[in-house]
Amino acid sequence: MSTVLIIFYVLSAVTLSTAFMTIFSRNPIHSAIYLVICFFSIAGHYLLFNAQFLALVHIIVYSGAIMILLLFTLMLMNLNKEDEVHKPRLTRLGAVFSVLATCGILLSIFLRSKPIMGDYDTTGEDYQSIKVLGKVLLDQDNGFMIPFEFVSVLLLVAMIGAVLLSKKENSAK
Amino acid sequence: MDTTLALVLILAPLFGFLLNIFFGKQLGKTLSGAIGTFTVIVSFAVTLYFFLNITETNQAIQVKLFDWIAISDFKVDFGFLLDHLSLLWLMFVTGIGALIHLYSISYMHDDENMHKFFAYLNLFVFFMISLVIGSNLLIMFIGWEGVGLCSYLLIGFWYKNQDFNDAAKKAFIMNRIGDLGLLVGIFIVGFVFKTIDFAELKTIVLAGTMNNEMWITIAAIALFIGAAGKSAQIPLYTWLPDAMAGPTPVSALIHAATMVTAGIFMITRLYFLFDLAPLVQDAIAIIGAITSLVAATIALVQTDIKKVLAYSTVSQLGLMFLALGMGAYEIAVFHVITHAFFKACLFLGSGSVIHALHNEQDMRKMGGLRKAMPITFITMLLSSLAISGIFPLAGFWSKDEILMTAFHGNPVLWVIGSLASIFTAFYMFRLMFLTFFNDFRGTEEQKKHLHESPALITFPLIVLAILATVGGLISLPGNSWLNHYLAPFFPNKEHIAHALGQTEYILMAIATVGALVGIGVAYAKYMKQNQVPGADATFTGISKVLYNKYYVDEIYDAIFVKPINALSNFFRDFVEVGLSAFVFGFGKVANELSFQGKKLQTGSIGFYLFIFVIGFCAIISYLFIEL
Amino acid sequence: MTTLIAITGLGVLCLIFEIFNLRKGIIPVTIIGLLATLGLTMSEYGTEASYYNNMIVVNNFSVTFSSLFIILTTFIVAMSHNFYSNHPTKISDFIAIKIFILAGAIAMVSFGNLAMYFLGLEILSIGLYVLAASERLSLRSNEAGMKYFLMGAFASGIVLFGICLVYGAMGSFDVAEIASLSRSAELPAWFFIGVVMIVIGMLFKVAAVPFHFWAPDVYEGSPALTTATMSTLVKVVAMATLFKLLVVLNAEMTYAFQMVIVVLSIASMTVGNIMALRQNNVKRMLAFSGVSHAGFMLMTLLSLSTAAGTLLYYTAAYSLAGIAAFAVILYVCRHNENEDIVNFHGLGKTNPVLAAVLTGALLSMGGIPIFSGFFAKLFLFSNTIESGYLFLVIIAVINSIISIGYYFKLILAMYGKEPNEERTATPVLYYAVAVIAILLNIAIGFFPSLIMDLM
Amino acid sequence: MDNVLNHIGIENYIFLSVILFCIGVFGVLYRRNAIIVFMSIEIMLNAVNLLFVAFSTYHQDANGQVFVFFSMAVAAAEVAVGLAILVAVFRNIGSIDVANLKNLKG
Amino acid sequence: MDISLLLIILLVGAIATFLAGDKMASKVALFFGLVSLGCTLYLLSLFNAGQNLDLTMAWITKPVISFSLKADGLAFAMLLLNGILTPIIILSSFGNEVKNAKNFYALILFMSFAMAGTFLASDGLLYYIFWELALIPIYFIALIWGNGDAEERKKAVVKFFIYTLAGSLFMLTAFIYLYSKAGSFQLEALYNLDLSADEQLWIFLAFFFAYAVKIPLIPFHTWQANVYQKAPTVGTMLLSGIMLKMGLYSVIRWQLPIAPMAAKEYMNIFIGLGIAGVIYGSIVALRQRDIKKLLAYSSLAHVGLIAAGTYALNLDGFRGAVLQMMAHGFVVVGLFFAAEIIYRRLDTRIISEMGGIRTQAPAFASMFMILVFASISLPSTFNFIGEFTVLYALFQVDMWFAILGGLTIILGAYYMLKLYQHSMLGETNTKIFKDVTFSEGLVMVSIIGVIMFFGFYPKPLTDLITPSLETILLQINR
Repeated sequence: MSTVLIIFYVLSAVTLSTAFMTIFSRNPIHSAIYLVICFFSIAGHYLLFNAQFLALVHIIVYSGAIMILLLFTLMLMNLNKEDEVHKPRLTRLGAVFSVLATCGILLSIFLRSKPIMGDYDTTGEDYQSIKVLGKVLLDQDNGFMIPFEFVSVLLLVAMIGAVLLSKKENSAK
Repeated sequence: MDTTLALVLILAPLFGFLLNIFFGKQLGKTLSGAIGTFTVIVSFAVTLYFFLNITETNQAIQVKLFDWIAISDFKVDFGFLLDHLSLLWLMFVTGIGALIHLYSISYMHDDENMHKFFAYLNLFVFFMISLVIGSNLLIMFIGWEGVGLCSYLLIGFWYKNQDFNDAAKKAFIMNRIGDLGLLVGIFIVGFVFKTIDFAELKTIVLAGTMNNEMWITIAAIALFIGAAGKSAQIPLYTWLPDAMAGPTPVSALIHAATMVTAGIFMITRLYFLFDLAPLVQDAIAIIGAITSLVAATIALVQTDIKKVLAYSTVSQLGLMFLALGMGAYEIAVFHVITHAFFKACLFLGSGSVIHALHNEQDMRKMGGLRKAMPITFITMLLSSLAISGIFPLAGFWSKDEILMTAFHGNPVLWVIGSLASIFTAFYMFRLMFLTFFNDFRGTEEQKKHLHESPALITFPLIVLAILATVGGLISLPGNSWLNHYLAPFFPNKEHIAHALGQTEYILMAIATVGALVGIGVAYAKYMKQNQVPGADATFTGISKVLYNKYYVDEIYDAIFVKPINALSNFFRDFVEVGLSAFVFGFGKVANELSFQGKKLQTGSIGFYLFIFVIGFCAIISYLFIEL
Repeated sequence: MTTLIAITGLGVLCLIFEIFNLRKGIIPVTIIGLLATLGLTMSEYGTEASYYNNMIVVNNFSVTFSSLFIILTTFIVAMSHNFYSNHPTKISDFIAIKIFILAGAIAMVSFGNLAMYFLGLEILSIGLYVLAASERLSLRSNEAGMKYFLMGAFASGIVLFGICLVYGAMGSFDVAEIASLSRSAELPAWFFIGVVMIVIGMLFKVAAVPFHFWAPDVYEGSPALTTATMSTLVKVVAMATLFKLLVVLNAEMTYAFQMVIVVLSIASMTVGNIMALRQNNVKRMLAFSGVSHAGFMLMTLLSLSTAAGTLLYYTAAYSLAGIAAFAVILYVCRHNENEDIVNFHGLGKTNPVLAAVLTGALLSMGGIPIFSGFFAKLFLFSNTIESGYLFLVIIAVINSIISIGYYFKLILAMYGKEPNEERTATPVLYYAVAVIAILLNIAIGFFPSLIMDLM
Repeated sequence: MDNVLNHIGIENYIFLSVILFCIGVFGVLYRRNAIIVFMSIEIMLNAVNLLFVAFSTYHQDANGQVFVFFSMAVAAAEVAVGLAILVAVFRNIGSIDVANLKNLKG
Repeated sequence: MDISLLLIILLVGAIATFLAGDKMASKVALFFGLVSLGCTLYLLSLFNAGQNLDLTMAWITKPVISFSLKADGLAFAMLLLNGILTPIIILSSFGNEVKNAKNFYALILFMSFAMAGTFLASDGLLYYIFWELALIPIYFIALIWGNGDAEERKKAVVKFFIYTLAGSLFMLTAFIYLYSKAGSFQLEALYNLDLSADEQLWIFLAFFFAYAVKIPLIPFHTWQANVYQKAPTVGTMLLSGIMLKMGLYSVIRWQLPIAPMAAKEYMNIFIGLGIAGVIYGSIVALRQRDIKKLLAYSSLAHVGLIAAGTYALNLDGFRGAVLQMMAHGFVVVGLFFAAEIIYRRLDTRIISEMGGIRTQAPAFASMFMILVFASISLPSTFNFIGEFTVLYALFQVDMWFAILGGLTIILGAYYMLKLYQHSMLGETNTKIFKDVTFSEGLVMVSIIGVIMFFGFYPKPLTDLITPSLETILLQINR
């Protein structure tokens, strides 16, 4: 039981429990906080993989941007606990069973597809430091330059959309 | 030369028909009547020419115009065959036809569409001629159905009265049933012998190479059904009495002299087929005998003058079929000719009586016309004597020949035939006494107008009466001109001359005595005791059954007409509705499914995602879980 | 490659026009730009090239489908002039989003790398979430937007999971490498699960049966022009991408997988047709008709090697008919809120030309001859029979009979009923788009080899 | 330095991410509050990102991680647009309960 | 110079009438009808002179579909029927005013174009396209210009359309299946394609379902009575006069030669079905109250007999069927036109409300009588030739078929005379019934003329169709 394995188990336990608590907590604020903890645990996993840059970006983007946005919207609509009403019992049961079924099926498939044991080849030189990532991300003829540019289009569309949906109909022609 | 003449022969009446139909109104009554009669006289003249020609040359003339229908097995061409039989038939068809045309000029004078009447009469003569001189079975079939059409038009001539129309429709449909039989007969003949041309057919059958026993019998049965339909024999005779709804000249021409003889003409024309089917011949004989007896019994109690004559025609036709059944074709033809003479005369006579009494047909309202209408009385008396078979007159010779052959063939039939003849004598003289003797039972107003019919009516009566008396000479038992004339037509039959042996004389005596007995009883009943049949309701027992024609019409109605109508109603209301509902059913099922389906689309996002996940599970598990 | 750049540039240009307050010129410039790009794409026909580390692969498949998408977008942009006439300030945003959706679509059709595919898919989806919810004040549009967003996000999650598994099994996103490795013996099971997950994500986008529940509600809720985009452009893009994925990833079509496709196709056809029978909202009816056409198009997946041309023809016929139909629907329902069949009563008398166009479009969708719909179904059926699925064709035939039922319900309403209100003058653009679209449809009908020989 | 997976093994990561993914799916189905549903979608996407990184180290190359960047960008864009729609819905209906978005049906 | 000239004329005619505006539409339509008739006769003369008028043009390459037309004797007979009837039908509609006439007449010409195309097409798929095209105009004619209450009419017309289309779609599947076997839709290719017995059976049944709905044969006829009653008279004439013959023509041209073994094996069943149709149609026609429904069921009976003739698979059967098709086409158009004349004057279609027309309009009554007697195939009318040949063909198969088939002349006489009696004879009707106008008379006289002429001299027709029927028969017995 190497120390790495122990860290893995601790981190995954934290992740799973916080994820579960986000769903089950009554108060949306509590679930938001649980979610933040979950994100941190996932960042921990990245660190375990020695992907430092990725972990940091993950924390900035998710806990920094997305959670703030969610919390902001929560505050905007000042939701609180008591108006939280549950779905009728039947659908909740249905949801539980269906999800358990999917999870069971996927796990059994992966269990049965005996993965290649044996040791994992190590390339030696680091492949995930910022320098290498930068090169892979932005290299024109053997990297992901075009998707990178394309993401800009995606974000542009998201911005226009968000503005379009929330801008008041001003009378100025 | 012969083709043009033959064309003139057949097209003259057609030309008369077209002229009358299109320009009848402008031509005026007498002129259209004259044209009508003239065209028939032209045909008669041409027939006479051909008749005289054939008596010398003994050479049948075959004319081919063009080929008509293309059938794989046999060739059907449009042509005419003028041989002994057809010319003989033409003689009395056009002859009596001309007389009746003459008669109807004055008879129909006060009818406003008289031109139409003559048009249809001419059309009838045209189709009758084509029936008689057709060179193959199909041309005969044209004539066959054509005369059926004309009888429909003429029976329903006064079309305002619906039951006349019903009678016409009934006649046409009954004929059509017969025509189906004839059609099937034609198919069999064409199929077996690969030709339907009479001349070729005769040579092939007599050569006996292609004869197939079973098929010939079925053909004979089918052809007989056709003949029975047209000549009103037992199963299909009820239309003839109803056909009296038409004007009297129509009844005289069509339902006494010409059309009803078509059946006998056809059987005689195809005698070689029937000779090969002895079973069918016996059946014909039996049916003929029964028909004559049944019709005679019904005629005993009828009160309508034309109905009596109609049933007498059916009875006489029965006798002719009896003769055909016995294989004595010449005798049947002889009786056809004599019957044509005296029956036409009787019908025309009754017509002139009806004309005089302003369309009164019920004998109970007549009587004592002897003095008022002497010529009609004498001519009808002569014809009645002829039909009863009294010695010098035509009826005696032809009927006795039939009874003689019946006696030699099958004595039972002879008994039935004689009985029918006795009844004939009785009802004919019952008719005579009721109409012409004792005192007048009509209304005063009719009494005042009682007068003898004009010359145009009496002249044909006189001619026919003379023919009825003299007619018997053409085939005396000893030397029969008729048999001699027809001999070339029956090549394979040796010419049997009736030996006037001892039995023949006895038979003649018995027949004459029977006739006298019939007349005597009638004399006693209607002359001496001056009995008059009561109103319809007063009939009881057997006479009620007879008066209602053994309820045959009602039986037919119950067996055929009612079930078909019921079936039609059933089809229309249930099967049609059911079938379309079934087809619509598919549409409804789809609609219903769609209606239920709409409930599935609940609109809640949770449900959609739930189905999404279920679908996802199903696909993944199907693909990757090997149980 | 140039088309993608040109389209993105055009989108940005659109926004710039907004800045300089030249709103009048936006639509004409965009249409000209699109037509120019169309010319550009057509010129690339016949060449086989891959750009930028195999990110964009240009071949006949991508060129023909891209040009089809450009044509469809030009029609949609042309129609948006009248549609958005009542809120002019936002015209540039709408046009820009539509252009970027087109860019996403082109990326999805000509991807060489799964990254490009995923990004294209996301741009398309997010653009549509926005368009679906674009009428802020109408409750129906909000609901439609929300539903589409939730289902869409969920489906993107599954697609992402699929791509991750494919990457896990293959070690690279490049499609060429995946194709070469995919048939090797010892490949982990994840690859095929990944492919199936991607296919399921795309089935959602195409609205095949188990995943079609969103389509009717979103089609009915969102504004008519967005429904037009969704039912013509997006469905066609999704189908083309699904086809390309299965071809490119070279996944081995096991018997079980073909059975799944057959079952899904039958289910989609039948449910789509049956449900459409009783709809009286025209958009909802067309949604279900779209579901049934998705069922038909799934049949092309059974003969991947030969059915590319048939798919192109079918998608062209279906989308052009859809555009023509929506042009008329936009015109008829521009004032009143709901798009019930009642509004179409007596259109045959009040506006015979548009009525004829809509009849033509419906007949084409129904598969009646001289309209290209008939040939589309014909080629589809002959392909399917050649690949041995005769019973599937018989079921498809029964379904096209049912489909006639509801297409004719609308035609009956137009010609059979009396008009309930007189019609004002028809805006020229709707008129032009409808007529051009139906003429194109009939032209393809008369000369099918124009399209069929392209592939 | 050796590959960290030698100790942990790729299957564990697969199981972890599958379970996390299923929790996300469960969240989407189970809760009616739109915000919570958004959060569960985020969980699903994170599960996939985790697996990406795991596979990236498994294959010892950076492609996986680059893809995670794109995935994060997509998630951000999605949340932005999602919340914009949510705000619009909230303004109209006054509640963000997913269940009462029900009047488009039939 | 090839057969497509006729199609072009009809299409140009349809477009010209559409553009000619409401007033002139009927005259332009009549003009083009007559031109197309002239062109048919001219092409016929060329054909008789031995010139080959076939046309083959490549159209679609991917599945090999070629625009190929073949004109042989059989096709020319049908073109003659189409050519003569179209102007007659157009002329017959001059009496009643038609709203937006240009569409109406354009649709008529377009339908005539599509039907001519069906008769000529020798490429399976082109044939199928023309087959469907002919369906659309009649749908609109019946829908927009029909009579009776709109809801009822709509239901009947939609049912007719979907029913016919359902049948023809199965035919399409059969064609595609054949294509996958033969590699082309060409008639010759499909002819000499040797299929296994049960393959032939399936194809035969697929074709049968399409043609049984179109002809119509017994269980598939429910659409006929309603559509005939609801459609305008012109529509009914087009439907009964020419469209039924598309089904029958296709049985001879397509169904039998492609699947001869199945045809031979189940011959008795199909002949039985045809004859059942004859008897069923006649009996139902007996108690019909509406004159157009009565005529619909009577044409169901006649057509049943024709179908029995075709399925008898011998030369007489084919020849009789084709002759009877033409004869029935003329007679039924005449009878429906007579019903229209009565409707124009007495404004009713219920037979019991008519009566006594003969006294007021003797000319019309006699013309109607000739048509009535022609429809029950009185000898020396065109129908008799056809019926005699068909019954003889049935006789060659089995005597009882001929006898049962023969029942039609009895039952036919019964209901037709019943119709004639209740509508024409009896007491005069209260309403005035003025006699036939010139254009109406012209139509009736021309129909009667054709019936009488071919009744006496059918030789030119039989010579025209016999060679092509023999080749088809050779094909069947290969």
